[in-house]
Amino acid sequence: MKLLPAIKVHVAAGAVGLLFCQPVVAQQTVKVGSVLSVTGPASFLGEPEDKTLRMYVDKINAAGGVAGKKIELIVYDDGGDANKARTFATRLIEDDKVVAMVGGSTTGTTMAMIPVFEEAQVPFISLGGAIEIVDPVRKYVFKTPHTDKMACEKIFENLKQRKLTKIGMISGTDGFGASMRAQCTKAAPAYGIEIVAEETYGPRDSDMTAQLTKLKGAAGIQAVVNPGFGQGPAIVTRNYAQLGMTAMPLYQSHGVASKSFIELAGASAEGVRLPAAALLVGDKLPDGDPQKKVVVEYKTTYESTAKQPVSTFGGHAYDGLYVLVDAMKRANGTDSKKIRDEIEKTKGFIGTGGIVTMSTTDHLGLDLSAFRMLEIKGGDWALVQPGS
Amino acid sequence: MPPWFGHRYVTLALLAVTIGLLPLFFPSTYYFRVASLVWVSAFAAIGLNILMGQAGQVSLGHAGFFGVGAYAVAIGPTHLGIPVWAAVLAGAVISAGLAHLVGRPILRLKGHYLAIATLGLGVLVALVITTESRWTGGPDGMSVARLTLFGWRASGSSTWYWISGGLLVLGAWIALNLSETPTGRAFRALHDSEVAARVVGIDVSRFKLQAFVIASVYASIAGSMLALMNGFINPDQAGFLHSVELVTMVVLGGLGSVVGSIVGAAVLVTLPQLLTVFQEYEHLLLGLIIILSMIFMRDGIVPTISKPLARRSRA
Amino acid sequence: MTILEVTGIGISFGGIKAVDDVSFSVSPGQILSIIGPNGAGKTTLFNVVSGVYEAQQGSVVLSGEDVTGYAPDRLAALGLSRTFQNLQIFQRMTSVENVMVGRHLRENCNLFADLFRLRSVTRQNRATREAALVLLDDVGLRDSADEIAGSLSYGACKRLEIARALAAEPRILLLDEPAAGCNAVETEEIDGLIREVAGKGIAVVLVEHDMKLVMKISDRILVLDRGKTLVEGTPSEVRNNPAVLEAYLGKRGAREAARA
Amino acid sequence: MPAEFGGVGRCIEPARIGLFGSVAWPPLAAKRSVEQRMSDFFQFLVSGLTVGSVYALVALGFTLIYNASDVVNFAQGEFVMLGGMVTVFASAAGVPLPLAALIAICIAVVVGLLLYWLAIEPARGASAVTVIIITIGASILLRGIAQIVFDKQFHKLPAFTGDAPVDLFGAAIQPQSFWVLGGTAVIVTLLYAFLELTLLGKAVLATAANRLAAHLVGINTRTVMALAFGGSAAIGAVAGVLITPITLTSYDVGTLLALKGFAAAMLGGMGNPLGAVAGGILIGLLESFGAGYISSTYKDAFAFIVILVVLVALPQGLFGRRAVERV
Repeated sequence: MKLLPAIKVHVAAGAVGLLFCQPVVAQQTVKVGSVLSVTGPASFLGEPEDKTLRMYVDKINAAGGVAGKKIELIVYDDGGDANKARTFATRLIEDDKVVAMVGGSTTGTTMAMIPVFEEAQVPFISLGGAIEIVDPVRKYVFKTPHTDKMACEKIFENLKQRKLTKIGMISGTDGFGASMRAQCTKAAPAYGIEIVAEETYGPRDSDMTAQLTKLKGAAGIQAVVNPGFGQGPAIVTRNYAQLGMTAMPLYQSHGVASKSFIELAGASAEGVRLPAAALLVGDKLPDGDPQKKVVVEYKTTYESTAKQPVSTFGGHAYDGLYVLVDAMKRANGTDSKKIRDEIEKTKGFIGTGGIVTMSTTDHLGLDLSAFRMLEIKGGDWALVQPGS
Repeated sequence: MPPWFGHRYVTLALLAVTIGLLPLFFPSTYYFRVASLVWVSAFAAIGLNILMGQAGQVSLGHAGFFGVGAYAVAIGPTHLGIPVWAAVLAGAVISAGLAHLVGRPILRLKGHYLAIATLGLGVLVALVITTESRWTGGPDGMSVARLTLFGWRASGSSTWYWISGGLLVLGAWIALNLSETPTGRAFRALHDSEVAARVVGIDVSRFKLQAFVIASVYASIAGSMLALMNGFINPDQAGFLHSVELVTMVVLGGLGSVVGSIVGAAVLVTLPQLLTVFQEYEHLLLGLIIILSMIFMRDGIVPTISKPLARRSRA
Repeated sequence: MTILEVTGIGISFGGIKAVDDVSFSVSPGQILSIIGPNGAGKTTLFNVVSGVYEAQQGSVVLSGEDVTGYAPDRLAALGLSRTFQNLQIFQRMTSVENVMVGRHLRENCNLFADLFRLRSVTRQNRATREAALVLLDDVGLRDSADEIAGSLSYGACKRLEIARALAAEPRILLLDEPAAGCNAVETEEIDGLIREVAGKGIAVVLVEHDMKLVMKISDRILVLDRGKTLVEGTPSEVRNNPAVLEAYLGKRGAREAARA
Repeated sequence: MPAEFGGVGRCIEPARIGLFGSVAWPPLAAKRSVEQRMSDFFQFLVSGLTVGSVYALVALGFTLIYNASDVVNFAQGEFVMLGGMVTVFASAAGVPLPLAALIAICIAVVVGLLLYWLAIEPARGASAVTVIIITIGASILLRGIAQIVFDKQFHKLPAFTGDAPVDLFGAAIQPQSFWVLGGTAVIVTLLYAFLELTLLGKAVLATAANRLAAHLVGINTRTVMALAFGGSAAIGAVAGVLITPITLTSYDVGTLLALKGFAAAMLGGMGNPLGAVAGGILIGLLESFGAGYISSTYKDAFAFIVILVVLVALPQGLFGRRAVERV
């Protein structure tokens, strides 16, 4: 019997050595965790988020950290697999003992991780898109990206202004596409929009001419909306032009809000509209715009450090990190519960995604004004003047 | 007493002891989580190994049954209000039914043709799960009600460690039982020579079907367990890549070896946890490890290691 | 009374008639040998009779029941058992397990009993194993009972197949070159074994190249050539048939036959 | 096919997505003129042929390797990825497109040979499933390397001859589609000529028919296998170069292509090059006509349902050799 504890300690040490190649934790650090889809089908989300978090945590630490402590950032890559994400979430809570988490690239991984953080009572600022993350409100779960519901509303608002009521919808069958499709179908009636025809495409499909041909033939369609992210929308846009449908306005979603979409879709992207954060048009914002300073600063930092065009996805990570850091400052400590309360009190925070004011009933804190309706002109983003 | 009698219970005892003592070495409940994942995957792998290792029939669509089980416990309580334990059974029954229905025609196929047919089956199941979002929550998945038995609510990593661990012992016991019985011998016989098996009176298609159904039930139950453990499920678990992962577990651990399936599962579940510290080199290393271990342990980890031991014991 | 009646069997592959209008019959306890040069269609005939191939013409009648086109396992259930010319043993199983599989039809095989390895199953296992060991003893493989069959010598595998075939307690036994690859002693043993089997009232159909053996133990002999029946008769008739002697046994074979 | 839809009542009700609600019924094509339906048909046809050609090329790669070595190479899709990605990055580095493509093909061939020498050859004699797992490991490895050497973004290539769509019976066709179709035709013809007319080709066929016999008559089967891996790597890479201007590419496009290519090869009958091509085209057409006339949501289902049905009817695939078991 006296033997057992000895073995235990011994082997446990071995196990630790084996499983933990993490650096020895210095005193006076506060651990912030993150689980991102740095690889896999959603890597175009996870990669910029990963880069952003790392570069800004370094910045913050260089400036002396938060509340007198340096931030130790722990990032795990779930490869887009919800089950893996769930395990890494447990690892962050149980092993790394993080005080808070900024991450969850997709709605799928986020939903899988929520129970872990709710049970552990650790604040979790998600970077996932769907509204179901914060509706119903969960005590410890927040998010920074605009919801797909808002995207639909922003698009419909613009359609209404253009007196277009009958639309066709072509959505990806991935999480993002399916979720936004559902939201749009729900929101449409309120704006007097009628979805005349619907098509879908798989996340990896390489040719959507068949679906678009059907939409082309559908009776009385005045515009087409494409909820989707990844390379799908780029191909849709190319095929759209190929089939000579450009007379009908094409609306993309905030899921393609990065320069690479314009590059991929090329000339076909001309005239495509989409709702997106101010970040994409930072330099075009009027100087009076409160967001201008923040977004220009982030854009330059990101593009100079990461050597790739800025995307709103990385911006969400930036917002999440700073919402958390501000909350930590106000909480002036590293107690998860206190931090959570302070995050909920976030007021007038100016991020790349908009001006965030959270409440007990709103764990997102953005309204439609956070979205700008953009149009692609001459291979670049342009603000659409309201009412046009 | 016949010689094999001993082996079976020695193996089981070792397994039980391992499961029982392992927690002593866990620094945190995170290890319970990882271990539970191993047990659940191992459970599915053991079932698949009955089909692949004993009966010699490949299935590249087994995650489909895994998904059926998982979504049974997700949909049953949520949409139909049936108790969770009943949903687990329902999932198993549905999987068995599906396997029986589809197995009859496709198990006539041989080798790669069977592989693609089962693969197709898996893809179809995954596609339905992804698409019928009104029931399944679509690609983002849906949350799963907690398992409650007589008012007791199963939650927390350690609880699930014991549930999945106990289940694994049961699954291993049945698999070990099988191999030395008329049914098990029939499986192994048709694996070695179908024509000879038929000539000694074995109804080959019937036994292939039995193996397929057994394996599907194992997968289904494993799926249910994972869904309940996570309190959440999404279509990835029913997808092609998960099917490939299961097959890899079986082959890596060793075809026909129950212990092998457990080892294979342990390797494939823990590797990503270990390799994650290597950042973007993770996948490179994973691929490399799989290739090398299959080249140098072509019969699988456990058979390759145990063979010399066995020889020594015989001498 | 005959137990196996084969009439007008014909099958062809890619236009070539492998077996063409062949008929024969055997009665319990009788030993019928089928001989002929390589490619005469002996094995193909076996494959048709045992249901491995489906006959294109003709019929197979087993103790009064027309079993033409039956699957091998159904034929086995009706008491027909066989061995293979090029081995079909269960490589990864032990010798004794091979023979135990042979008892498949004699065991009751209930999936659920097996899954939980009920007492009845263990008891039956023990019984089957004993029976199998006896058969292994008969073919002289008792010592290698627990060796992996894949590691046995060719001759041993041949005898293992016979043991497996006998394990099913057949009423007709088809042996495809049982003595191939066996030394004189082993051949003697097989000779004795076959007589013993026939003595139990089992009908034996034998394909064999060892003329000495054939002439010694056969009640009747069927000579095939290019898929067609050439002669059928008692050993002495066949032995004294010059055509057969010259053409199909060759001079050496003839001498052997004469001496036998 | 569209004719049946004619005369069906008008359709304004929104299409629902789902197993039973998945079809916009009555179909959207209902009120369309014959001309429109013809043009739709050609649109679907060309789209199906284009995508199908790529599946066909991947399936051809599977077949070539399978014939020479009995190996089912699940890393086949990665060759396509290499073809696309290397071309993208080479041309981004200022290399003219044709040269970039050539470099890509050469690199793919080298990778193919390395795959054979370092991973397949050492495992000679291992069971088929063991080797399959090795190739799966190889595809994970190649993807892992690609995401480091290249990046995880999507990339495009300029179409060889402009983007201005060509009008074919009212259908708007990307010029690149003709490149894909033509390229596939050329590759198939070249492969056929190689196998039938050259001594080396005959050696490949002989090895496919019976490796031992081929070895005994003095064919160096190892060379043949290496040739097969190099060859199918080249075919895959060409496919990648041809299709990238249409479909875009990224480090992980391989997985799905391998899946579809494998399905195509099996549908056509494993080991039969023409079967592989037929299977690939067929799956491409099934997907596009399925999406066009029935339901885009379940279009991937049609391909696999057809595969299941075909295999149940013809266990050796459409053009597979029927083998009599010799016992």
